[in-house]
Amino acid sequence: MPNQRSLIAVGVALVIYLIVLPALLADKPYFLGVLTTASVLSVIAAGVWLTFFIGRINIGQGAFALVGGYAAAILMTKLGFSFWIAMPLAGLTAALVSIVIGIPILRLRGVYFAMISLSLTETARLSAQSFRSVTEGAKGIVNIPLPGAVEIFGFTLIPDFSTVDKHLAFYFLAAILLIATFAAMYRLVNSRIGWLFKSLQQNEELASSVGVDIARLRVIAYAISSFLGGIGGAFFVAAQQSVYPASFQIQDSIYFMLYTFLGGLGYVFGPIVGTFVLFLSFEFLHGLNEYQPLIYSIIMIALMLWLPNGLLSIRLPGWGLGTKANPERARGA
Amino acid sequence: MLKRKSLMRSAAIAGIALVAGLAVGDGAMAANEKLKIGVLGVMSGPAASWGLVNRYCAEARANMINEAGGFEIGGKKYDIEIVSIDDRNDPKLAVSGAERLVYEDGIRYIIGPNIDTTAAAIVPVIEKGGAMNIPYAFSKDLYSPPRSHSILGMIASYQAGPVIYKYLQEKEGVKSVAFVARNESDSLNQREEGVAAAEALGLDVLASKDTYEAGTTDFFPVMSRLVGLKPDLIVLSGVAPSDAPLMLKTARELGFQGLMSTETAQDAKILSEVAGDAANGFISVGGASTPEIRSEFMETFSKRYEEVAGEWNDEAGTKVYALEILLNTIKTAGPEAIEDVSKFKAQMDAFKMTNPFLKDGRDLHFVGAGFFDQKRQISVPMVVNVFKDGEFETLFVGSVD
Amino acid sequence: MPIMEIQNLTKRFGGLTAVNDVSFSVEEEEILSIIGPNGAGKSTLFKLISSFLRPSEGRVEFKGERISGLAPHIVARRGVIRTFQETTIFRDMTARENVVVAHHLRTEASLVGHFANSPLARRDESSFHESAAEILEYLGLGHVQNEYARNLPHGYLRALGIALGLAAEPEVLLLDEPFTGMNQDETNKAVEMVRGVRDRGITILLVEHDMSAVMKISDRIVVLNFGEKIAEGTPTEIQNDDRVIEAYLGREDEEIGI
Amino acid sequence: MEQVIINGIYSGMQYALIALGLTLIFALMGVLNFAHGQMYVLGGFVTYYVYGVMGLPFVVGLAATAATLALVGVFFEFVIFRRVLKLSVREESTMLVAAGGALFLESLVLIIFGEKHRGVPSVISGVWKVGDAYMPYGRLLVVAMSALLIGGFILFMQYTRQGRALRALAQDREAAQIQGVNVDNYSMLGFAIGATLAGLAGGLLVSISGVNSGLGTWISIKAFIMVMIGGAGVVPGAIIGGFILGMLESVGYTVLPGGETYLVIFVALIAFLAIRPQGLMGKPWG
Repeated sequence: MPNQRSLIAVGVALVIYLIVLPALLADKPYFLGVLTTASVLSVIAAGVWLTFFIGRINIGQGAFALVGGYAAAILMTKLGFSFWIAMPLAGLTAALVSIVIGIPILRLRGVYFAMISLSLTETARLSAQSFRSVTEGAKGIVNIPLPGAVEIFGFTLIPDFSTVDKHLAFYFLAAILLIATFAAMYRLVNSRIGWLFKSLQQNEELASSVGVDIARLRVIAYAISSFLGGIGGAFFVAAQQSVYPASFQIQDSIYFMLYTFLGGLGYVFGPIVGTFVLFLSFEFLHGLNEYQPLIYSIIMIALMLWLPNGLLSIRLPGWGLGTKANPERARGA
Repeated sequence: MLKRKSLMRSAAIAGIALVAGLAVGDGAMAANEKLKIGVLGVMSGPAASWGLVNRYCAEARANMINEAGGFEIGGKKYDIEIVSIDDRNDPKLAVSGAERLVYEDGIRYIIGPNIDTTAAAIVPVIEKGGAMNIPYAFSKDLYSPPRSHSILGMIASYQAGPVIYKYLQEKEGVKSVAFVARNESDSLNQREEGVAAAEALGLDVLASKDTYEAGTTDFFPVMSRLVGLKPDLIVLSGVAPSDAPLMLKTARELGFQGLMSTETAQDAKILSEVAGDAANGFISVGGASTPEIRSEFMETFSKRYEEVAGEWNDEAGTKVYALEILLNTIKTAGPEAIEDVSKFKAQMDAFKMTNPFLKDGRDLHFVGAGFFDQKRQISVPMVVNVFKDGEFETLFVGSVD
Repeated sequence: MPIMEIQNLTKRFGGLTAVNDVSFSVEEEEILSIIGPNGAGKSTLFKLISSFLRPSEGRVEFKGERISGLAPHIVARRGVIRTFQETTIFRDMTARENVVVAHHLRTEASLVGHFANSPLARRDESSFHESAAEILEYLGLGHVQNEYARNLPHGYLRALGIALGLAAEPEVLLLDEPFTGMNQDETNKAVEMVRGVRDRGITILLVEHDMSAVMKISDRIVVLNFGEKIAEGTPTEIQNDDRVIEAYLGREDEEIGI
Repeated sequence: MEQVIINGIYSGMQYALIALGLTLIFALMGVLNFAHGQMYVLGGFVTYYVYGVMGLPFVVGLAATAATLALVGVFFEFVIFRRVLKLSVREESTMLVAAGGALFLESLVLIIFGEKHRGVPSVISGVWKVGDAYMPYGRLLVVAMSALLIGGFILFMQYTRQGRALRALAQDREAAQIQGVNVDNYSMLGFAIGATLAGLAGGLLVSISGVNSGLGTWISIKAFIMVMIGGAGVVPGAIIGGFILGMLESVGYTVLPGGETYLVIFVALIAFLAIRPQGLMGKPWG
C-alpha cells in the first residue's frame, strides 16, 4: 500500500513530467523527442516486465510491436480508421496474435522460452515481407497520416496533430500512455492477479495444485504484454508515418529485455527507470562515435556486476545479504 | 546560428587571416566560422560499412577543405564540421538522431541514412525541421512529390540495372537471367525493379524469387538452385559487399560458367580476399575510383580517405559526391541557403558544376526527373566496372538522364 | 460409499511400467497411506492420483466422477488438493502471502473484478486474510507469518505446505512424504497435525517412506512393490503380512546396510 | 538432388560445430551465452590476421585462435559470470550480462578489425565433381576438420579425467562438488572450451565464408535454433540440431526460393516445441 511519502513523490514526478519538462523543453524538439521515445519504449518494456513477472524471459517483444505497427498502419491507410481507434485495435491485434502463439510456446520455460521468443521477431519480419497483399511486403507502408482531431459535440477533445506543435502533441500522448500503463500495471501487480502472476513465477506446479489455471493466466499475462507492445508499435508508426518489416528488429527485442532487467525485475516501475537510463545515456554518449557501443556495453556489464538486481535495488540497503539466502536457481533444463 | 557578436568576431578574424594567409601561404589555419553538415547512418552492426563510408568520405573531404582554409560561400570562408550519428538501422534512433542534428546542432543538410526504413522514418523530421537530406536508399516515394526534401545520393538499382543488362545483352549475348536477393526490404525492392527491367528488355527471367537470409555463411544451398537453372547471367540484387564474394565463389565452385553482376558498389579488396579468381568478370557499379577515369583530385581524396578510415574502400567511390554537391549548391544559392533550404531547392534545377573526381570533366548536377518527376538525385556517374585480378576495370561510364 | 476410487491404474514410461494395475478405494475422512520401498512407484502413483500425470490405463474417480486426465487445477477445483515436499513453496512470498494466494479456489470475484477492486474482490481479500491467519495459527505458524518463506526452517515449511493445501478447502488432501527427514519429536508433532487436519473433516491420502509414522497415523495402508499393490489393510494387518515383510522390510534392511 | 544433400551435410557440419560450444556452456553453467556468435566472429578475425595477413600456416592461425578464445572464455567466466551467478536472484541476469558481453565483443571487434568483410584465400583450391555434385576441396577440408574437432571433443569428454569432471558438473553441480570436483576451476575450463569451440568454428569457416564484425547475432540465433531442435545442454542434440538445420536450409532454399524458408523453419520450430518442449534429445522437465 502506498504511504504518504511515496504518494507525494509520485505527485512531484507527475508535475515535473507533465508540466515542468514540457514547459522547459517546448522549443527543444530533440529533447522532447528523446523523452517521447523513451516514454513509449517504457510502455513496451512494461509488457516485457510482465512476462518476466510470470517467470518467462521475453526477448520477442519487437514482434508484437511490429504486429501492432502494421495493424495500425493497415487500419489507417487501407481501411481509413482514425488513429485513435487504430491504436487500441493495434494493441488488441497484437494481443490476439500473442494468444495464438502463446498457447503453445508458453508451455516452455527458462532459456527454451527465451530462445523461441528471440526467433519471434524474425518470424514477424519475415511474415511482414511475405504477406504482401496485406503488408505491401518489402515496400513498407508509407505516407501514414498524423493523428487527426477527436471532437465530441463540436468540442475538440484532441486537436489534429498536423495543426499543432507535433512534438508537444506526441510528447503528451506518450506521457499519457506511460502514466496509464504504469498506473494499470501498479494496480494489476498489487491486486490478486498480481499475486497469482507471482505464484506462477515462483512455482507453476504448486500454483496449479491450489487450483490456479496456470495456462490461462500465463496467456493473459502474455496478451497484456503484447497489447502494450502493439500500442507502442502503433505509436511509433504514427510518429514516423511509415512502417517497414525492419521497423522493429531483433535488436529492439533485446533492448526491451535489457531495459526491463536494468530497472530491476522486482519493481513495477523498473522498466521506466531502465528505459530512461539506457536510452538517454545512449543518446548522450553519441559523441563518442564508434566507442559509444563499447563504453555502453562496459557500463552495462559493470551495472550487472554491482547491481545484479537492477537499478532500483539501490534503495534497499542490505539487499545483497538477503539474496545469498537464495542459493537455488531454477535452471531451465 | 549566426549571432552578431560572432559575426563581427569572425569578420575580424577573417581579416587577420587574410593578411596572414597572404604572408604564410596556405599553411595558415584560419578560425573560420563553422558550417555543420550531418551524417546519419548505420555505423555499427552488420551493415556498418554503409554509414561509416559516408562518414569517412565526408570527414576526409572536410579535412581537405578546412586545411585549404575553408569553403567559401558568399565571400566568406567556412570550416566544415561533420557531425555524425549512428542510427544502427533503427528507425527510432534515426528519428532521434535527425532531431538532434536538426534541432540541437542547427544542421540543415544531412547525408544519409542508408536504408528505406530509416530514410522514410525521418521524412517527417526533415520536412518539419526545414532540412535536406541525401539518403542512400532507393524507395521512389522518398524523392517523388509531395516529398521534396530528400535527394538520392547514388545510382539506384532500377537505373543501373537496365543499362547493365542491355550492355550484356548486346555485347555478351546474354539471353537468360536469374536474380537473387537478400531477404530484406531494400534488396527485395531492388530485385523487383531489376526483374521488371530484364523482362522489359526481353530477357528470359529464370529465377525471380530466390533470396537468402542476412548472416548466411554458407551459400551452397542458395546458389545450387540458381546455378542449376543454367542462366547466362546471375544478378545479385542489392547484396551487401560482404555477401557478394561468397556468392561468386560458391557459384564458380558449383561449376557456373556464365556472367554475374550487381547494381550496387562493391569493394575490390574484399572480392579478391574472399573470392579470389572466382570474382573475375564480376560486373558491378562503381564510383570514381578506377584508374581509367579518376582525376588527380580523386587520387588526393582517396589518400585523405585512407588517413581517416585506415584503408580505402571502393564503396567510397560512389559516396564522395554528396558533400561536394551540397556545398557547391549552397555556394551558388548564396549564404542564405545555409539556413534556408528553400533557397537551396530553388537552385537545384539549374545548378551545375564540373565533376572534380573524374578526368573527363563531365558535369555534376541534379537529375532524376525521369524517375521522380523532379530533380532529386545527384548525377553520380554510372561507372560500370568489371573485376579483374584484384582490381576494377571500367567497362563504360553511363549517366542517369 | 468411498470418496475416491482408484481403478486399474497403470503408468508406463517407454518400456518401463512404473505403476501396474493398482486398484483401491479411499473412504471418507480416513487417513490412508501408500507405502513401499524406493522405486516402488509411490510418487508416480501420487502424481497419477493428483492428475499431474496422465495414466496409461485405468482411472481415478472422485465422488463417482472421473478426475484422471483432467488438468491439475481442475482436479483441485473438484476438491482434491495435493501438497509438495518442503522445497516447493512460493519462496519469495511471506508465509501469510503464500496462504492467501492459495485461497484462489475460494475467489468469487472475477479477474476483472480484482483488477477494479470491486466490493466482491475486497470481500474476497479480507476473508482470505482472516482465513489465512486462522490456518497459520492452527498449524503453529502464526508467529512466522510475515517471514519470507525462503528463510523458514524446514519443519515450518512442511507445515506451510499443508497450510497451502488447507487454504484450498480440500475434501481430499494428498500429502507427499510429510514425515521424511524428521526426527522422532518432529514426527510426533507432524502426526498430530495431520490428525488435526483430518478432524476438520478432510480425507487424507499420503505417500510415505517412514514406516513408524505411517503405522501410528494410518487408518489403512496400501503397500506397493515394483509398481504393484501387494497388500492393503489396517496397520496391524500390514505389519503381519508376510509379503510385505518379505518385500518391503527385507529390502529396507538392505538399504540401511548400504 | 545429390547436391542438395551434400549442401545439407556441408552446412550441417559447420552448424554442428557452431552449436557445440553454446550447448557445452549451457550444460555446465545454465548460462545461455549470448556472446557465442561474437566469439565466433572474433575467432574468424584472429585466423584472418594470422593466416591471411601475416601469412603464417592455417594451423598456426587456428592455434592462435584457440588460445585467444580460451583467454576470452576465462575472462568471461572469471570476471563476469562467476560474480553474477553468485549475486543475482534471478537466472535471467546471466542473460543480460551475456548480452552485454556480446555487445562489448562486437564493438571491440568493430574498432580493432574495422567494418569490412574479411576473408582468406582458400586453404586448398579445386573442386571434386562426382556425378552432378560439386565438392570444393576447401569445403571438404573444413568438413573434415570440423568432424575431427567434434570427434576430438567427444573423446575428450568421454575419456579424460577433465572430461569426466565436466560431465559430472553438467549432470549435477552440487553432487560434483561433493565428489571433490573443483567447481570454480572446471566452470572456467568449460567456459574456455566453449569459447574456443566458437572461435575455432569462426577460424575454420573464415577460409570459406569470411567474417565481418556484424555477423555475431545471426550466428547466435542460428545456434539457438539448433540447440532448440536438439535439446539444450545435450552434446549429441547440438550436433543433430546442426545437421537438421543444415538440411532444412538446403532443402528449403531449393523448394521455397521465395524467402519463406526461414519463416517456415520458425513456424515449424514453434509447432515442434509445442509437441516436444525439450527438443529431440533434451531431458524432459516440469
